[in-house]
Amino acid sequence: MRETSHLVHKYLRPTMRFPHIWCPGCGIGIFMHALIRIIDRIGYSKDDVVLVSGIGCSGRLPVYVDFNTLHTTHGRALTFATGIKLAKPRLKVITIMGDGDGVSIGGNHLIHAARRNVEIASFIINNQVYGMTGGQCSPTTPYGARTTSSPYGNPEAAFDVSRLVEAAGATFVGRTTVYHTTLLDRLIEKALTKNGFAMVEVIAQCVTYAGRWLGLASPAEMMAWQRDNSVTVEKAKELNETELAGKTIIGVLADRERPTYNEECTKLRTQELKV
Amino acid sequence: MRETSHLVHKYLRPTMRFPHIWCPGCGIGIFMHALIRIIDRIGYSKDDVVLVSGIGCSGRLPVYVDFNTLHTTHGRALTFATGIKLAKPRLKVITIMGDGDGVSIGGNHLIHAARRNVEIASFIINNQVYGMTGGQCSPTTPYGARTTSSPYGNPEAAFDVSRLVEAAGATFVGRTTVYHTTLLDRLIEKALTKNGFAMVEVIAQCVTYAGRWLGLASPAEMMAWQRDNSVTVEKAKELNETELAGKTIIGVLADRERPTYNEECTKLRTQELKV
Amino acid sequence: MKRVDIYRGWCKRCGICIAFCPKHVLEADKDGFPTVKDLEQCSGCKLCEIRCPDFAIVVSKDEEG
Amino acid sequence: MKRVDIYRGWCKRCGICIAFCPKHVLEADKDGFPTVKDLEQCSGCKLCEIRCPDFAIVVSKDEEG
Amino acid sequence: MKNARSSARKNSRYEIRIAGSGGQGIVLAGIMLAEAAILDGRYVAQSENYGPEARGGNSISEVIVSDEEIDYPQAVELDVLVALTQEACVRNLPAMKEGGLVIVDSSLVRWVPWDKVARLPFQQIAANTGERRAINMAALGAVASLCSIVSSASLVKVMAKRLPASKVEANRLAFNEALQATDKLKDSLTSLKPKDQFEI
Amino acid sequence: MKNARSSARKNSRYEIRIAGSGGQGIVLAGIMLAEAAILDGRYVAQSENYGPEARGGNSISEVIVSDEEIDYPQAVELDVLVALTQEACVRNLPAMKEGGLVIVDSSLVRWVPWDKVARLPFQQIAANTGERRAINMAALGAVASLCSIVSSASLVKVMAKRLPASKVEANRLAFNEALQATDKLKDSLTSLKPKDQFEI
Amino acid sequence: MKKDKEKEQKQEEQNRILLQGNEACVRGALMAGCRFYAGYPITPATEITEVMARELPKVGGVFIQMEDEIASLGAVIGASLAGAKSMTATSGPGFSLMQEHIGYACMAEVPCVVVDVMRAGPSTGLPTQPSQGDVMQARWGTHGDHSIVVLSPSSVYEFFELTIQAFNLSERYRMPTILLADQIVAHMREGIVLPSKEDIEIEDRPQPTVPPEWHIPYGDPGTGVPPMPAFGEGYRYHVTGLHHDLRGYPTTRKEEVESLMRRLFSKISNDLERLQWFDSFYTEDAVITVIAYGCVARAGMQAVKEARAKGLKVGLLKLKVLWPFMRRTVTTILDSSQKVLVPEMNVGHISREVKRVNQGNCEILTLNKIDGTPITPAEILETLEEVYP
Amino acid sequence: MKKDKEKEQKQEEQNRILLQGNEACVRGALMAGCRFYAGYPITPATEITEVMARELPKVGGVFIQMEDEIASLGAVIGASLAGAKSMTATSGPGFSLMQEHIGYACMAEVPCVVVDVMRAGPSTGLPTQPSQGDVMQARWGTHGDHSIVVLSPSSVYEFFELTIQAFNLSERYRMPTILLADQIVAHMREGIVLPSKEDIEIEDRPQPTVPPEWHIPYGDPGTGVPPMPAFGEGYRYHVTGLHHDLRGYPTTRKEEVESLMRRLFSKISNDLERLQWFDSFYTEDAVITVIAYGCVARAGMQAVKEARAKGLKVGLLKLKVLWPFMRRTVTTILDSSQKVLVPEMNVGHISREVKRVNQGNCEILTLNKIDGTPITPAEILETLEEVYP
Ligand SMILES: Cc1ncc(C[n+]2csc(CCOP(=O)(O)OP(=O)(O)O)c2C)c(N)n1
Ligand SMILES: Cc1ncc(C[n+]2csc(CCOP(=O)(O)OP(=O)(O)O)c2C)c(N)n1
Ligand code: SF4
Ligand code: SF4
Ligand code: SF4
Ligand code: SF4
Ligand code: SF4
Ligand code: SF4
Ligand SMILES: [Mg+2]
Ligand SMILES: [Mg+2]
Repeated sequence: MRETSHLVHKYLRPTMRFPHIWCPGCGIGIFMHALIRIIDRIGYSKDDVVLVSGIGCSGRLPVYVDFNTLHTTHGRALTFATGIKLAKPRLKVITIMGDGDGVSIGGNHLIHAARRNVEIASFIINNQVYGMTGGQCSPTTPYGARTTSSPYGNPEAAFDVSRLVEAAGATFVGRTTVYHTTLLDRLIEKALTKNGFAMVEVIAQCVTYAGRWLGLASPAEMMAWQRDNSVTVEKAKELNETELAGKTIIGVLADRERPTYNEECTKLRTQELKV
Repeated sequence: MRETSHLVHKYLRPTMRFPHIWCPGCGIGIFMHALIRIIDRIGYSKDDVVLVSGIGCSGRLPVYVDFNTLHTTHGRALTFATGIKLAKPRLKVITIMGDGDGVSIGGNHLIHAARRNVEIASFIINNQVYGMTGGQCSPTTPYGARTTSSPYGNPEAAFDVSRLVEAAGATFVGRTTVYHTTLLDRLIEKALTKNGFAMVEVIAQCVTYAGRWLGLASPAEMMAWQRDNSVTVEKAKELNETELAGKTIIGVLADRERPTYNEECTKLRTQELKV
Repeated sequence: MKRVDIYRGWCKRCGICIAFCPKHVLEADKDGFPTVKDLEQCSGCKLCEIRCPDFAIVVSKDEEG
Repeated sequence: MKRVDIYRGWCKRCGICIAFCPKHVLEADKDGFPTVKDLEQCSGCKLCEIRCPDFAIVVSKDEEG
Repeated sequence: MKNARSSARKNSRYEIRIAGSGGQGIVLAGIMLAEAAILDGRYVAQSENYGPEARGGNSISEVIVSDEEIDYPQAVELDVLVALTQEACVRNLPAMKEGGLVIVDSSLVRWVPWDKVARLPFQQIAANTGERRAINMAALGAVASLCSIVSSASLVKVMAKRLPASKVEANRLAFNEALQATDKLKDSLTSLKPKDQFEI
Repeated sequence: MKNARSSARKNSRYEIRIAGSGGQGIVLAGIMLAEAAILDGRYVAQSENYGPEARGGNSISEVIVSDEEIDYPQAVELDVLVALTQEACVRNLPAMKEGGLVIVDSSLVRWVPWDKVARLPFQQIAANTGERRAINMAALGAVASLCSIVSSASLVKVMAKRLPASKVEANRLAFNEALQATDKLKDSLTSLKPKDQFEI
Repeated sequence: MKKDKEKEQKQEEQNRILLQGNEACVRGALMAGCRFYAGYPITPATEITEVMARELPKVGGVFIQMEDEIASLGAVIGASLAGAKSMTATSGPGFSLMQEHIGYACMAEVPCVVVDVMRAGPSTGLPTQPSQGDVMQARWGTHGDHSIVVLSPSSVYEFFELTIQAFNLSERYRMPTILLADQIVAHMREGIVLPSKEDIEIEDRPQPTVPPEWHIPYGDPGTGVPPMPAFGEGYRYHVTGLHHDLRGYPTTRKEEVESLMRRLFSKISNDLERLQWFDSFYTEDAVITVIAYGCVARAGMQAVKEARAKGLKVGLLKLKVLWPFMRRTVTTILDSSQKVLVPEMNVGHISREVKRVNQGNCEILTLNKIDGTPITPAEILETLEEVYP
Repeated sequence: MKKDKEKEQKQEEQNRILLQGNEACVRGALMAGCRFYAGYPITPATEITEVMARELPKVGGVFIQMEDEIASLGAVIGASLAGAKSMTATSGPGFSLMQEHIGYACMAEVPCVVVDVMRAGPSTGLPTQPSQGDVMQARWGTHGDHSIVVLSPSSVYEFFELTIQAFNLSERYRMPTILLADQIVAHMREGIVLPSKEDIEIEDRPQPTVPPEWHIPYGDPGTGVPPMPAFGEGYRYHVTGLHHDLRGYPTTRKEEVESLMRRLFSKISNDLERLQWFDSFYTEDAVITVIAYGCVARAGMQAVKEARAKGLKVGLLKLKVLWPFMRRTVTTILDSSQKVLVPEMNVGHISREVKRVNQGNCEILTLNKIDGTPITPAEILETLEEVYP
């Protein structure tokens, strides 16, 4: 058989078993493909890239790719990433977290990493459900949705993750779906090259568990839903509240500058040491 | 000697040792006085009030007052409070947290409680420092401030706690200083009577540790600083960015309605039980 | 006629009441405790009472007065 | 001339590539695997490749073609 | 060792494992088998196993049935293996008891290196009922026919309880079809010699 | 019990505790005493204790000085207690060794139910230097005079190192004043009878 | 008579239902009066959370999924203080996170039940594989000294039964009770007959018999367990994780600290006799006794029966209470058996205790497995045959 | 010659400085090569955080105060993977929160040092009072089976010295090493002489000797400890808390799981001989030996000297390594002494171990105190006199 994607073959670990562990049509794979594509485009050396994940379906991503890869504990990826980046600032540190992982149990680390401005490119794969443990509510599950832990409907409101992280002080915040491939690529690239803490919320389909409350069966239907229920930041400005109801705003949501933690550390060491 | 404050005597525990544990001029006492005043004004029965705190100087508040009082672990007051309110909805549940307590180690519980909208009136005594453990940085310590854990200046930016909690979905958010007595009273009253999760950020002086970076020695100087560096939300609207730089905006920052978690629970139990 | 009572057993001599009395009714004695210097001036605004971190000062109408 | 290669060993028959090909180049075979129905129409936009969660589809210029 | 294992069996203890891939209804089939055995007044212990690759990976459900209380609740040596994928078959053969019976779907499982094998077209039987997912019930039909541990009456009862009303009929059909098809070759089965295999 | 405690002492071991309230510089005084003893070539162990009420509450600093390595690093029976508040005095008397010496500030501590007491006006001495907070150094002056465990030369050295340059002078003054004032009544002290107390 | 019995048996059989261990746990909890559950999903305990979400609202209880395990146990303790019997369930990683709050509940004397369904560790380990690796952690996982009760079921029915007992003990002693199940017991299904509510004894926390002014929140009424009024019932008191005096106010006074600690320990140490829960089989004349718990006890049972069939005089002691360690019960066995075999799916936790209480008369053998697979009857039998004198 | 020695001694005296235990710990860490510290303040460990904040930037290291203890240990592990020797310090409540990550570091084999300055527990307890209540927790606090090294200093100098050794051991074995200090040792100041850097032996984690393609991240090079290249040095590999194969990839295969677990345990169990760190005094002819550690060993020393002065043949064994339990060393004492007295500021942690390894020849006595006050020489002496045969 003729070789398929030359690009991914350069980055996937041939020692791993493929196809990967994710369900047919799972959005995580689409994100992974994009991440590899952009890393290749930017041209990082594989040796300089560290991929850190928590626990969840999305947490299984790093094992497949030939970087320095770290599968940590549930919710804590950013804490490990912080240590790595501070101990060896030349590394390009990337975190991959699920919505339960990064925003439920790991929510505190997320807002503090944003505040602290450690230069980490962090991606939250928001499939609005706990995939790995079998489809329970996450903090991004829509109100009223029936899941395995909300059999009568989810009584809780969902976080607007991007808004929260923006309010916590992140220097870059973006949101996209895996359907929006151009935006996905653009946001990944911006996050990776941002000098500061960057977070991209990637809305991705969990076909096995999250399709239920949408009444959608197939991966393609879920992606069509992503397409039909998103509006870009630019477009959103032209729409009124009723038109925006139920829509997800995608695009660059914040992009600003301030010194990173590493830069501050250098300052401490050099200029300001004379107490 | 003639009796002094009749009001506090009604609420303080005569079995406790007074004066209380806090340093001379500490802002926590001013807040405590106000809290008692408003509880009395609203007219709650002492039996129905539950005061829950974490660990910190502010965490020592509940022991002095004659309610159902609970001194929990560092950072977790809101989790205990959630259990109490859900198990016995008729109780008026109030949490008192420090800025380290409520926003550093406890930051996740704070944003999730806000999202979940459990009807708790929560007060964060923001003295911008870890008082109890001897003056280390907290997530609200100003950038550059020298503390016992940032001897060369704090390399981290401070949270805007109120903004964060607002972004997390709280139905009521207010900020005041202990200097602004009328606003303090008003916000406490609004928080206590809010049907939903309410958070008030109370800026209070830690005279022992936080005075240092302000170069302020006395409690009165610190309170004067509070007076001179705050602007009300209303006034802030009239000011431009330069005029607002370094100022703390005080007042009601968010006030909106949505069903509380208890109300949702009742719904689950009654209407929607037929799966 | 107002009364301003200071409960020395609880007062920690922080000086807040003195500093922010709008009518300058209070002053520190030689040990640093607040004392009433000029009761006449007192408006009964209770700011001293409200701002005292130690519940050590009470403003009231003097019942007997 | 374009080439669209589908690597069956990795393909999980999710149908995404088929659903979103703007030119309707792909269709499912009887086992559910995507196959190229109408290569002529292919614009080489690579959307199928990009959206495949399993890296199972590759669009390329046929070197020999 | 082999000795110890073999002796570790009670007479009335009967172990059956259903193995296949996620989505084939393996777990449900095991549960229904167990519930039916309970209706028949037997003791049961059922467990399943899906490894970390829950999704589309290998799935196992095993049922132990006995007339006495069950001591060890996990399978030790299988009396019966029902295999619905080739991989499931090969992976689980080592757990078989000598002389045990392997039941496979004739189109999904081609290679069965075992002595005593029943090959039945469950997939096809299910497809014929219009309910392609009834493959698990078809497999239970074969079990009901070949294994004495559970009555088909009880299985039918359980089906009515466990399945969505709209699907009961098709599933029962698949079950019955498979049961009858299997009944037909029951006799040939008992006379099987090592290495014999039969197919319908 | 009492026996055991008493015997638990080495000959060269000397225990001194400085007690007062937060803000009186108790801890610093203990540290400086310990450092001075080190300069004198002695072994030291210093520890402090402030309970949960760090702020304004009771504060204790204790120093054990010995010519040999120190086994148990906490005070067992105090040779000397320096008390700078009434409460500190009363609370710590039970820890005294029989025949030990209590040094108090004559204006802050009125009631000293002990045999051998030196009362000195540390507060006043400090105030006279213009540095009211030098009360702790004044107390060290008395210690230097009355206890053989540390040389005043070393204490002066440590002062220069530990205190902010601007404050060294005033503190040294307070130290010297107290030292001299105490020296004056040294002799009367050694001849003290039980229940005798002296004051300057 | 015979007919009656037959009828009864028939009745029983009709009531026999197939339940998963985790489901049985929920049934037990509800029957014990559990009305509050806060949890966070984790394999292999997730079904407890899911079934609670479904069942609690039906009985007027409250289910909440919290943001993590720390929050879950915090909420459980809060709900218990408000008067609700409360519970959470987790597995190793979550159990590690709960340690601080387990200590808090011990110190503040708040009844609650914590289920840890053990999977193979350490760390994330093997999420779907069984283990008994958390036995020592259940006893010693939180900082500082405390006593605690830990139960471990070996069957679906026992999971049901011991959940009820866990609630009873936590209410009786005012302390957290820990249920250590293993993945096998939690995930397997067995046909069991649930007793009716009337046949079950339910204990509730002691209540004050005096009016609020007279109530001393942390006084010792003689049993070591102070009455515990719920928040909001007029008995206003202070609860803290600091050492406290009889009123609950923080203290550092040595005497008060000591008397608090003494009382806390006395609750269990005075009641050890009542906490000897076990089943024993063929132990009277056993030359070797197998001491086991959880799913391993099931393998032990089968192995022992087969060994007996072969003429070996061996027996089984199945422990239901792991902590406090059943010294008395085990000592009896150590006295009567020549050897004791302790098979465990860990590096040897309970066997350490057996060795500790052994006076040197008995030979203690261990059989340990930490590869994520269960110990089989064959493995135990083989060992028994090998070491049989 | 004599003059030289005098001069040396003089020199030494001049170098003697007064250091607090917590400060000495920081000095030790820096000398051992620690270049990353992440922590969260807590009494009585806060000074370690504060002094690190002051000292680390001076040597080009990184200090960060994290949002909590979980994050602190997470960052420490991350930094260690990036190649920095890393450490955190906490006390009981924070130590409880760190348990999940301690297990992670064991499983992923990441060197790091965790200091727990013990205060009286359980729960918030007595934040400023000493205790030894976390000894068992340090061994068993995380879920699942693992081995771990725990050291405990009894003086300011030992705190310095054992911190260096903690780094050495953590690097040597690629596992977290825990330093259990008590509040007394942490807070007291003693005059100590710090050795010069040249006199200290520093160990670093083994490095691969083969090029990246040939490096097997979790292979056993014979020592049980695979070489550990830092992230970013060309050796790209996968790190996980799941059970993993030789490459670090997740596995559930029984054989791979077992061989991983075996290797993890072998690191310590094969090196037990080297981990017998103790000081013994007068033990040769002792009728009773006191076995103690931490500040209690200091009381023990004084008591033993006084007892000797009274003619009692008693001795002291001071343990510096608490885990792995020094079975060999203790057994020697159990063989030679008639009685052993284990005084501890807890309900009896190490005494359990002593009892476990005792073959019944020796009488084991305990002296326990959990009221927040230290055990005094008088109390030990009294007991010695009472039980002296
Ligand atoms: C401390 C801890 N708690 C719980 C779990 C169980 N757990 C594993 S993944 C997961 C949630 C997964 O959801 P998400 O983070 O959204 O990732 P997804 O699987 O959806 O990609 C949970 C709760 C765990 N591993 N550790
Ligand atoms: C788990 C845990 N970590 C750390 C501590 C130590 N600690 C007690 S209070 C405190 C911070 C206090 O600061 P803040 O919350 O701002 O309260 P304040 O004292 O300023 O009122 C800390 C770190 C603790 N008790 N528990
Ligand atoms: S369960 Fe959901 S998130 Fe997980 S692999 Fe399957 S589709 Fe993806
Ligand atoms: S340390 Fe600060 S916050 Fe604490 S009591 Fe003193 S002034 Fe108040
Ligand atoms: S009541 Fe007002 S005017 Fe009177 S003393 Fe107090 S602050 Fe001054
Ligand atoms: S404010 Fe209160 S404590 Fe402060 S000086 Fe006035 S009366 Fe005293
Ligand atoms: S490259 Fe574009 S046009 Fe061609 S098959 Fe793929 S999606 Fe269709
Ligand atoms: S998108 Fe990929 S996995 Fe899905 S059907 Fe197409 S080629 Fe197969
Ligand atoms: Mg998710
Ligand atoms: Mg604070």
